[in-house]
Amino acid sequence: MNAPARVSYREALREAHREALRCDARVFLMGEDVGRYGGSYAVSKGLLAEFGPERVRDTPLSELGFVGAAIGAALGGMRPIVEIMTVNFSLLALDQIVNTAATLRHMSGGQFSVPLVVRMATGAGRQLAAQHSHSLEVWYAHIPGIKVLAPATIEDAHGMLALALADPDPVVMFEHALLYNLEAARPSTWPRVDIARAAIRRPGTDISLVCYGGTLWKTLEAATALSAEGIEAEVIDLRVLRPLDDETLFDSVRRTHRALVVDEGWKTCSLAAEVMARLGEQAFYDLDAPLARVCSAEVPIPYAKQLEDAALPQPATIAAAVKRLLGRP
Amino acid sequence: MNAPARVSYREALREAHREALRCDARVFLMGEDVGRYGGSYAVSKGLLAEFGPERVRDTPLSELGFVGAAIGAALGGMRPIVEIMTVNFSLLALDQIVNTAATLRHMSGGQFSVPLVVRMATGAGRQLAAQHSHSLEVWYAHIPGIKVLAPATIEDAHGMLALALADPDPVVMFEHALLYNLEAARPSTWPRVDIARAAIRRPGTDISLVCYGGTLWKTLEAATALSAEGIEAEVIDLRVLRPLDDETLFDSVRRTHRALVVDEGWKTCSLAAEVMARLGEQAFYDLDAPLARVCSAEVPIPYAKQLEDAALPQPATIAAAVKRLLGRP
Amino acid sequence: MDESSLTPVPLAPELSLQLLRDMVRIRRFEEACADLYGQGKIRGFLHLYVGEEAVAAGVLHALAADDAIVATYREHGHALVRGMPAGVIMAEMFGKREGCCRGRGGSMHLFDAGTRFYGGNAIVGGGLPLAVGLALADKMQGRSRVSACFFGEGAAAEGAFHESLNLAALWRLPVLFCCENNRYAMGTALERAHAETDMAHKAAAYRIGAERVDGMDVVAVYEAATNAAAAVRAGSGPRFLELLTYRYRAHSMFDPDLYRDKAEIERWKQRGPIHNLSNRLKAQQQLTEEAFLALDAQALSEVAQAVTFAERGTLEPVADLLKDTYTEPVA
Amino acid sequence: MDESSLTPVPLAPELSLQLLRDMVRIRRFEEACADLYGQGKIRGFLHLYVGEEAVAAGVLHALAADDAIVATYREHGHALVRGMPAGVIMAEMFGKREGCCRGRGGSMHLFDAGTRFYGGNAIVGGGLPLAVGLALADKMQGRSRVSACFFGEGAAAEGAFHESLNLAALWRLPVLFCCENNRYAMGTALERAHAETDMAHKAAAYRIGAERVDGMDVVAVYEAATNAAAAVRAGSGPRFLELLTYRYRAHSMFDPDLYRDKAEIERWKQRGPIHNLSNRLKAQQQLTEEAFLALDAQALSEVAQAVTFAERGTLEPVADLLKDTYTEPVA
Ligand SMILES: Cc1ncc(C[n+]2csc(CCOP(=O)(O)OP(=O)(O)O)c2C)c(N)n1
Ligand SMILES: Cc1ncc(C[n+]2csc(CCOP(=O)(O)OP(=O)(O)O)c2C)c(N)n1
Ligand SMILES: [Mg+2]
Ligand SMILES: [Mg+2]
Repeated sequence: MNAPARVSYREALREAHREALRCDARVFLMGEDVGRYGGSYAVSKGLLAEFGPERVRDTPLSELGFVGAAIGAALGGMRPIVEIMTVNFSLLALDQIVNTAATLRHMSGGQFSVPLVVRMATGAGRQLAAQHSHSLEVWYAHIPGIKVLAPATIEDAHGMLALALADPDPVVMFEHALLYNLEAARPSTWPRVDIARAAIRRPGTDISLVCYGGTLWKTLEAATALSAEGIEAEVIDLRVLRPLDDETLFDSVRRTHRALVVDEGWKTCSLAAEVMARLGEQAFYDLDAPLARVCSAEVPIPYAKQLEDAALPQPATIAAAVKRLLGRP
Repeated sequence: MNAPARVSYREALREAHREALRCDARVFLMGEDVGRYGGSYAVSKGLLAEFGPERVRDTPLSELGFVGAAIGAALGGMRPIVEIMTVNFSLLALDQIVNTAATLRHMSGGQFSVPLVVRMATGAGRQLAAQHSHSLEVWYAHIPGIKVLAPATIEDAHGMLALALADPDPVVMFEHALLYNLEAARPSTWPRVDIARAAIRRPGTDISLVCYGGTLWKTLEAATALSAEGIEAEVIDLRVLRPLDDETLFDSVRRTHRALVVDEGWKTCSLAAEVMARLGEQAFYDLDAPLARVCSAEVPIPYAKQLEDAALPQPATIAAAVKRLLGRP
Repeated sequence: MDESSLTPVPLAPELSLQLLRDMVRIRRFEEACADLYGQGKIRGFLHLYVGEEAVAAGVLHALAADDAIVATYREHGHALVRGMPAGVIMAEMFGKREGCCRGRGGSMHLFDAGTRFYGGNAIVGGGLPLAVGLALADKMQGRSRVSACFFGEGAAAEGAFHESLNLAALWRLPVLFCCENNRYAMGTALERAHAETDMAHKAAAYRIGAERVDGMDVVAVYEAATNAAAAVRAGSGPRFLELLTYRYRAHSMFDPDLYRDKAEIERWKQRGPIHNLSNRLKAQQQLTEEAFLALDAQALSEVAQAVTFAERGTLEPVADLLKDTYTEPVA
Repeated sequence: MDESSLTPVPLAPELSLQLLRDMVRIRRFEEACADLYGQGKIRGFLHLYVGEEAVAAGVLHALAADDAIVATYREHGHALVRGMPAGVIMAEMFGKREGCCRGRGGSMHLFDAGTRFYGGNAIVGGGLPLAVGLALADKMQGRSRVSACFFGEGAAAEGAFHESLNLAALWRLPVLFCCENNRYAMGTALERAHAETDMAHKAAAYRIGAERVDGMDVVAVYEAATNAAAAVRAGSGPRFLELLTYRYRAHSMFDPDLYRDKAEIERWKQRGPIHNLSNRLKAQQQLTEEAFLALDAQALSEVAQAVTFAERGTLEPVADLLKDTYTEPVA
């Protein structure tokens, strides 16, 4: 076996696509520049050569149209994966996702399911400014009828695609743009991924840090720094943003009695708010301190690096917020 | 003076439009069927005759196009009011609202403001089913760069339009479809509306009930019922959904020590969650009981009456939730 | 109706009668709906198809049983002709669990897996991409089925129209686009919505073969749809039909209908699709007045039975509210 | 370049030189950007206009100072020709507060109130409705100004294109639509994006007068734009120009450019807009090699000064992060 010793998040995703395309003739990938260009983040590089232009299908610039067409194709017995380049552009397709994909099964009294997978890049950090840097996971997590995944690790990136495809209902998968280059040793076999559960990425006793997607690594970095100061933070990666796994969350807080949520979305009406709300309504008596969050500043993400950095959650701001919460100088 | 003794929410809005059109030549109203048809909810009835087809402008079915055009017109010195028939259809225009209207001032380093007012109907309760009954206020409240109003009373409906027009930035105004027929005695003069503050619609001491838009009246009804059982609930109408008025909220909870949020949006990632998050992070030590909320069931709103009723917050469910929270049978 | 319009009907008598019967069924069904709305039995939005019957009848009879249909919120007629039982449709509008969607959809959201009837869509233009995708699935899976998509001339202003026609043409997909041009989108007249009011010309901008058809003449509709469907089925890509028609009633039950001339409505009524066909069949001795009355009585009785069925229906229990938000896992 | 293409330039020598100068300025500016990106001085997405200079130069010289410009993320050239100082543009890309947007926008979001330059838009197709609205404002306020909107052929597949052209034509608004057809949208060739590849034909579907123009010939562009702008200004509604052009470089700095033939790129380079004009001017004795070199040196020095200006710029303080999210209330 001479597979390379290391594997990136991007490659893991690509392998997952390749496996899905090989195993199930109904699966196809469609989106802007997924074929000849190889995907705007190069996820699908090489797949056109292997699977041909029918199954790795370049689309015109028509987000509403091709997402709607994917819904139709799903109704027609296919298993489409649609790639939308960036969550910002998905706004053009929201009508089809929310008003059709998410409602169709219910409206039809259970007659039609929509087995659609929508993948998109999300997040900031590459100085792409206000029209390419949003994190709108929270919007999607608000919508009944769809499920929302946010793979933050290489294993999850690989494993979640197949699970999304196996789901009879629409699944939206968010890939933080900064994760594509994440690299690690290649596992000898890919682990089974359990999307019923949030993952405890670091056990701890003093506080529960809840995060997902692009903020996982920043949060782990903060936790490591805090550990050097004697604070042991538990880091929970939500992984699935809808439905949320309350159990893992509540169980952690029952042990730590404190929680802080890290979320790259803008603060007001963030996913962080939902986590806090659940804790406030269902784990209130376990809490020894106010709830807290570190989110993005409420501003369209600016281009200049110092401003962009300041707008986003950072390990240092996370660590500082934890210390404030624990009353530590 | 022989103005009719009573006035409806719809008429109050219409008068506000008429005043704005009369006082400022830059103001115009544009949207599907605002002219000859008189508006899908009849708000603009009669305005075409008075102001002509240039200023009461029927548009083709092109939500993205005419909202974008309104942004351009605002940049060009006009003061457009755009009516979108229903929040569901606004998904087609979200790209322009979020990626352009909300970002333009910041992206341009402060060179261009977008004085745009977008009005739309929201909410369920008329058996219009899954594609006409959403409440997506929370999505808009998430976006920096815009402001979000939710007039729940006739006075607010009248007063907020002028304030929205006076604002140099984009303002989105949500009108709950069940409120249009709301009627009351006509005030001798229209009061000045203060959108810096949430409104305490009913003072109380035992619990703070936070609501907005269409849930105000249900919440007041619940409060009245509770009062008969000796529970005095304070009812806070948020009125402005972005920016939220924390002061009024925190001040109320400092007195009542309990809060329940009523929100017609779906529960997960609702505006209610944001209110709870703020209380959990900034009023934690004032709270004597878990936070709570009554929201819509997480299901595309169904057509059948008994199902729709069951999906939405109702006075009885609100009252029951309050009693549960207070430990009252 | 002047004599000159009594052109012979070149169809098999059996088929002609079926077209007539279906138009009458729609008419009677829609009239009943209007009544029942007045009685509060049907709620929400209700959009009637009275005047436009020739379109659904003509197109749907030109299609095969395994073709797919995507319609709009004005779709009772399409559902009926397609073969959904009137009772099941009516029960849906009564909000009963015996309805096609167990009361979850209502008038605007009729669905039927059995006849490949994919709605019922209350987002104007929302069905177009869906039809493109259904056709894409057929093409990728090597089936020669047609996906027929109905939409109004108002919908043709939406971006979804543009993107869908381009996709279908670019990928040569088996879609039959059926533009029901009834001259109004709610209160907005065609001329106030489109710089180019000829829909067939619009289709040409995507290199889609298009035809303008008299949508008040069910025979013309049937023939045009038969030809177009055959071409689509043969794999030559999408086709576009502009069906010139008119709605006799208001847009919905909330519409006071003040934006158009009563005389205009009367003019169009002179060209009523049911009269049009029945007079021609009578002229060529394929229909007697008695036969027409019998057929009408049959339609009335079908509708009456549908109402009874709906009345007797039960309500979906509130405990099942959340059902079918997601597909239940197979045990 | 063959002799036959040395057709005389029918413009005033002064103007010809200005067109040439602006094309060279763009070329030199863009080359510097590519370098600076390699050095990490410019970040984010960077889209260069090399090869397409004749379009911006030709169109913008045909416009008046109070006309409005709406461009795309590939808009440095438009900004430069429009009169924004090179230093201010460069400083923006360096993320400096001396930049036109104080570093908030970067390469894709250049704005300038002074020259009515409304972006810089990184949503493909996003600028089209904006231009329609700017024109609507002019029309409603009785001003005879033109709003010129640039967008790629890829953008023409978006619903926004359809809705915008229809609105502009329906309301007879003074919009000049300028489709920069460079044959690719990222890696997607024209033929794989559009069923109808003739953009001028697309415009006809909205009854908008359209013209296909050789976008490598700045004179042709200038003349077509002058005529079109005059018609627009005269109140006859929108006009549409399809400018046939080509980008010599990759779509963005991330693009390995593997989807097109090197020979194709070379073929288009033979038709380079700068050579095209400079050779013709030389042939008719309006330009000497020395004059051209001097003009090029001037452009290089302008760019060098712009870089120095940008380098010396300061950073917006982090404390001002939230500034301009909302308009500050007037005191
Ligand atoms: C996206 C969207 N915008 C607006 C509406 C409201 N609306 C419902 S039907 C209608 C008119 C549609 O006209 P047309 O497409 O011609 O179909 P018709 O009703 O004439 O059959 C409008 C504006 C809607 N349902 N969806
Ligand atoms: C709505 C949207 N979809 C996708 C993208 C990503 N994207 C940026 S530029 C581009 C190609 C656009 O091509 P074209 O319109 O021809 O302009 P060109 O780049 O050739 O000048 C794409 C796909 C985007 N920015 N916005
Ligand atoms: Mg119509
Ligand atoms: Mg291009």
